[in-house]
Amino acid sequence: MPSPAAAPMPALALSGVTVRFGTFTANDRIDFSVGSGEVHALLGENGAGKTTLMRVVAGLLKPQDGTIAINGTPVTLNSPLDAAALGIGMVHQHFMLVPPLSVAQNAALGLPRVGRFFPDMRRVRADLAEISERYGLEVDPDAIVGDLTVAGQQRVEIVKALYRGARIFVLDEPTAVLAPKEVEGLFRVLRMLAEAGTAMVFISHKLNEVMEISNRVSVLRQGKLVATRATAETSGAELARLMIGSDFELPHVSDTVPQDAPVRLEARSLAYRDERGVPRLDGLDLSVRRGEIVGIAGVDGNGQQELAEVLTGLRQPQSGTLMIDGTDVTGSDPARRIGLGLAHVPEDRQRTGIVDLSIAENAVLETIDRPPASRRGILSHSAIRAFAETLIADYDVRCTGPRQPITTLSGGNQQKVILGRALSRDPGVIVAVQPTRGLDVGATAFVHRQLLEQRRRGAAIVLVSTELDEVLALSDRVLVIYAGRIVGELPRNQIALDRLSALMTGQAAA
Amino acid sequence: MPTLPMRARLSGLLLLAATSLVPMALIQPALAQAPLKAAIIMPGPISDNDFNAGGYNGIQAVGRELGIEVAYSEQVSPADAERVMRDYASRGFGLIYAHSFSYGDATLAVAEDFPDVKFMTAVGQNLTENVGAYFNPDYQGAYLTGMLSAGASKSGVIGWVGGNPAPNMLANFHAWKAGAEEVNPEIKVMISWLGAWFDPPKAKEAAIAQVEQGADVLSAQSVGVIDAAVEKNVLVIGAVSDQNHMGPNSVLTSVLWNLAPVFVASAKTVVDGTWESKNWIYGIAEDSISLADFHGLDVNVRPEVLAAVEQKFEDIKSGAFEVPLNTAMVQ
Amino acid sequence: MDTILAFLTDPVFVGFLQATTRLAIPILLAALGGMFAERSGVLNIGLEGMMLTGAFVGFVTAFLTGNIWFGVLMGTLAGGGLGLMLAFYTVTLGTNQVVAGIAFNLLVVGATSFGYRAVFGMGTAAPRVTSLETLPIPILADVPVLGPLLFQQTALVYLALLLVPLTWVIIARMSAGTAIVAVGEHPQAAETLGISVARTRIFCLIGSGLLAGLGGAFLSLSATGLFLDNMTAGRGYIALAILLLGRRHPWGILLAAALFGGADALQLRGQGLGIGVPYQFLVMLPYVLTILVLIGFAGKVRDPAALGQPFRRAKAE
Amino acid sequence: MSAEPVSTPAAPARPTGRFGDAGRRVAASIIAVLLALACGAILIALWGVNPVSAYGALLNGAFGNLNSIAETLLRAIPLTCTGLAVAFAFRAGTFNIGAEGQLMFGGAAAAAVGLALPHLPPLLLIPSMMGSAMIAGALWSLLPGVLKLRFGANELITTIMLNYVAIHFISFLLYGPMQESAGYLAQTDRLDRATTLPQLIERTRLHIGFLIVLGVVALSHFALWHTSWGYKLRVVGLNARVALNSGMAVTALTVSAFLVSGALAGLAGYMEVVGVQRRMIEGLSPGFGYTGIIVALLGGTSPLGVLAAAILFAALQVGATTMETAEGVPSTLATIIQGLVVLFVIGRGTIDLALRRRGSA
Repeated sequence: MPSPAAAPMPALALSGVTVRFGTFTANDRIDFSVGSGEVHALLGENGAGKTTLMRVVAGLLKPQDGTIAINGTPVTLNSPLDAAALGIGMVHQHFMLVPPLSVAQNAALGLPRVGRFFPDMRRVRADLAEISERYGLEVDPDAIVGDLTVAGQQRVEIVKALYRGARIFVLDEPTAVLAPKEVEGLFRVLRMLAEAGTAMVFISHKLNEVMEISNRVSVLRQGKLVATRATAETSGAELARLMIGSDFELPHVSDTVPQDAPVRLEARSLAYRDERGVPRLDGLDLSVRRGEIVGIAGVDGNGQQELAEVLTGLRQPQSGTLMIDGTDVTGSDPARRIGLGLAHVPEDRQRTGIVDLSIAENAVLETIDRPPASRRGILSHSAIRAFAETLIADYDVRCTGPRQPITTLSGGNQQKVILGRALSRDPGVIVAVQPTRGLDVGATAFVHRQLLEQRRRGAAIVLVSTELDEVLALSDRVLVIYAGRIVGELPRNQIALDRLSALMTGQAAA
Repeated sequence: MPTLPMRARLSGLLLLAATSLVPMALIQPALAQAPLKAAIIMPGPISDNDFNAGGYNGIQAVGRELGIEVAYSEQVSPADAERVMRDYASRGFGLIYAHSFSYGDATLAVAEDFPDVKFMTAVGQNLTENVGAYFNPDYQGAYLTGMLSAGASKSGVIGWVGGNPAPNMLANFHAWKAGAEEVNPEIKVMISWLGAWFDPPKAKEAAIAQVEQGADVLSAQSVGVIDAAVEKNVLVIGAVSDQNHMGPNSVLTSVLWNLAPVFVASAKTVVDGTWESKNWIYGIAEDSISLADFHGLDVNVRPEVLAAVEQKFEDIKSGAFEVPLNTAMVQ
Repeated sequence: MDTILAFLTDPVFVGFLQATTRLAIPILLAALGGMFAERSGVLNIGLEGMMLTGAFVGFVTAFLTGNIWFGVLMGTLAGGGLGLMLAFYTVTLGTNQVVAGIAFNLLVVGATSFGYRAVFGMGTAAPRVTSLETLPIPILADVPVLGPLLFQQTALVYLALLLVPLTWVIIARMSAGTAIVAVGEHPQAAETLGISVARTRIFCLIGSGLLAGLGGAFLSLSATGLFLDNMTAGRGYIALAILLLGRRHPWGILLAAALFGGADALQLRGQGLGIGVPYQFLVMLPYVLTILVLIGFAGKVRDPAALGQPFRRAKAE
Repeated sequence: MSAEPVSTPAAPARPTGRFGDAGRRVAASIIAVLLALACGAILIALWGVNPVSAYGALLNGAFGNLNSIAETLLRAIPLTCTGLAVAFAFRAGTFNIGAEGQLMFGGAAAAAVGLALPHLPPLLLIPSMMGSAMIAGALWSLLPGVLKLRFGANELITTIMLNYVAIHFISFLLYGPMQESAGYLAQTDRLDRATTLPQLIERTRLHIGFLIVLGVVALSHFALWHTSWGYKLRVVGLNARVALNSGMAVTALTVSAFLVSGALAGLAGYMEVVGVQRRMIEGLSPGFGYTGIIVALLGGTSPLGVLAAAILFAALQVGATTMETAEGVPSTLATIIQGLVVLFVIGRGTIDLALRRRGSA
């Protein structure tokens, strides 16, 4: 792969970096470099290997193969401290900031040079003020970090890294947490940093941002670096194609949903503001018919997670109504919705999908109060086991048996249990969020087949995913979510990638 | 663990009636003449310089004077009392002193199952063929020290600090108050409870509070009070043993308990085979209750009061005066 | 004006203020110790055991050497030693912090009782030492209210009171303090910035033990001059509540401890007055008051984010 | 591999629901007990007593004859109840350090009912006493539950503080309205024979309360592992978010755990009142509520394990008094051994740690 315009001595250079987890190769011989004053974007879908590569650079993960060089010198990164000492500054999505401390205290944390016992806070403050001013960063050194907005905290992360001598920045999806206006501010800062000679790795899956900020862009797909382009010489369409893969084909699904099929899930004017009062859903409408898959496409953080949680009852919207099969369920708890036939395939398996018990016990989480799992409150272990065995067989869960602790399974097999649990009760409405995140190709295909089978059976399915190919392959209709609103609807036979990209990135009206 | 260490003092109440009803126990010589072994169980630590120490000294005296094997168990909670006594009884101890009124029920239960073992209980509400009772009416002494306290008080306010309002505590307080009022009908008597048997720092604070509210003579019924008296430079009445060494300029006198006479006498009858179930009351008349030396601090007491106390002591001893027993709750 | 001054300098009121401080000090010290542990993310239920250790070792040392200040020192160090042991469990092994603390408390109750009998034998003569004497500070002692509260006390009280600003300086002004807060709030962040979470927490638990041990030594060497089995009587547990009430801040803890001590001093004086309330309700007063204030504050006090969670260091694989 | 903390949802010891662990846990517990006894042996030797004869006395006192076995089992009754109380709370992800106070309220309620309704036929009286004890314990435990759910007050702190309130309040009752008619001691009148539980073994104190407790253990085991309630309780304790996501009523389940926990502690109070004291007394519990925490942990927060741990601790406590009377070793040694048992159990990781160190060196 030619890498145009690369400086002769890149600030950071990776060559042949390979990371394997068991049989799965997360990073496959990656060559990547970034020069001083350059913004090099790393683009790819979730699971493409961006995070793994970032962790390598951060010193959190040691590659099995390949070398890392800084200013031409090969280095070994054993810990985040090594990375920091070599001038690598990380801006994580989840900030590494201590909320109750001030900006200055955060910046000076653990730094021997500000004073071993009594830190010279006056000097720290002065230095921070100077840095803030130089890069136009608007950071008050005395502010308590916890009181700042997310954007403000991100600026603190940048100032902190600069103060601690970072010359190479790795920004992990820095815009995912920002409002569009705030993104502009961030980009101004990044440009200033570039002018001052900082090297920057900009990790994102937002095409328009990448087009706007980067000098070069590298695309990762399934662990491989598929292309590196000078941003000026490429287009959003080309990058989208590279991300999704040229072998992408629309699946041939001949049947269509009859227009008179009954609506099973209907949401009207859903509005939800988070604890900070930021609108996350902004008058969202959605209806799904029997036997229909509606895909929600969108860039991460545009309200997908909130939508899923409002639909399943984990959050209550401030306004709007929600009906399942004609029954008003606005304000009701998850239990009632499950009773009405709603199934949820949650996004974050570990935190919201499984519990540290056996496979069998996880298989009946939602059906425990009903026969055959229990009768009049008494569990039937034989029925539970039988159910789990069927599930294991039907969903091809690779395990030693129903008694195996679920935490010892691979992610794909855990997902199969969750899927089996949700689908086996023949739900009328399915909310599937990122159902194939982190799964290998085989498991992904399996999940897709199952969803299509449910569609055939007559379920109404909401598929929320940031994986475009997944949405395109399965959906009868694709709704594009942007800033908490549905900004466009594309029937399956009219899906055009360019149009989709434009909608997703807020560049086009519906 | 914040448990309330349970200490209780003996009380011998409702005894006379019980004693007179009990028929003479059948005295049969023991079959195999194994030497007598005696044991005592106590609710608190023997190092309390107080109630439990008194019991410990008593059983040691039995061992010393009769030359028999003795044993003791300290810090026995009410939940454990019955088991520990059963343990002693089944291991051949022929005489067991249950040195807390919270052991009353337990004693009766064990005694029923071990008719050959003699039990001496500190609470004599029910005597049976093999359960007797002992009582040392320290309230007799408290009456005297109450007189002394009033006689020594310049402020006209005296204070009494105790753990929990157990009956012997109440008896002690009321007698002390009555004694004080005999000397000075106008006397003001303060009382404080700790809500715990052992909390020396708190006992000290309770005593200090009384001193600061005017009390200038204290009665120490809980560990820590004497320390307060020393610190605040007021007089204090000790209990159980001569506690003057804890405050040579403060401890006016102490109500001495000597359980040795009653323990030795009762044990002797068991050895002799003449033991009978009755209430053994050993008070001032039996030299079991007395007042410790003044160590020169009697100069603080008005001479006429000292003389009255001396007279009262003799009257109690001779039976001319009976100290009123009052265990009513005080608020 | 005169009447106000007369009241403020009335001996009963002055005594109440002095007693407030004396009753507050042991709890204050233990709570300050608990603050270091909790700020660094470790729940220290072992304060009770640390206090009891301090009371026991302090007393035994003072008795055997005849030097009360040496006793104070050894009691403090012994508390710190227990802190180190607790750190081994909760930090190095990552065991459940509550369970480890309770187990140590149980062990200490047994060990001090056993040790007392081992040192002094099975006798009835409870040994005593002469406890510290009140040492009024000239001029300052005569200031109304503040004088009796702060300046008519024993030297150990002054030391304890000095520890309040000292711990404040450590927590709020020193690098170590920010490191402790960082470890308790965001251990991963601290670790990436070169602060060892494990080492910080171990030091905090040792500090916790030192302070609680000093609090215990105060009980046996300043408040009284003796040791009795289980003489801390739950003050280490109360310190946990005081710590929460004081929002894990030195000045807040000082106020909360004063509130508790004040309530206790008040109820003892209320009993002396004979106000007709069953004494049990007076004895309850400090506890009920603490619960009520706690409810008022609950929700407003945010726990350190990592409190109670063992930390496993991120290592490059 | 990640920088995430090894976090479990709530603070309690992580109960696992796997039987595979049980064998290893039992083995580890036995090793821990042996190690603790070994440490105790050193102390006994330092005390100047032959550890073999001291432990002989301990063993004899705990299991030497029918009576000592009965005494051990009798002591295991309240420990099992409070151990179960703490275990249920653990399972639901909360701490109950308030079993001591709940026990006192249970005991007081049982005595009150027994004294108020002496003429009720035993078949009615016994269940109503037991029931009222459990209700009283449950109500007292509801207080920290409400404070936690309504005000977010940490139940660890409130249960500790409420223990003091309970103890002093019971003291008020026993010196006041509930005091025996003789008016002397801090205790109620003696309960009628009809109210107490029949003996299980002749000429010992072991009463059929032990069988009831065995039934409660079996019921607890059944409830925890064979009912949907127990299942949901475990899920809430392991991961409340998953529970919510799966449609479980998390708040109601948490409250139910508090109630069950308090009821079991109240049952311990009942057992002591009718089985041992035959009246309510001030010092009813020598710390059963606190020992229950340790018993629950040692028993792996599973009912059968709790029963085993309770019997072990009962044997230690009962045997220790014999050891004291027979060999002159202070019975506080039992407290030391109990503490050490727990520390060795939770210190299992030391071995892993040593192996890891060696491996990486």
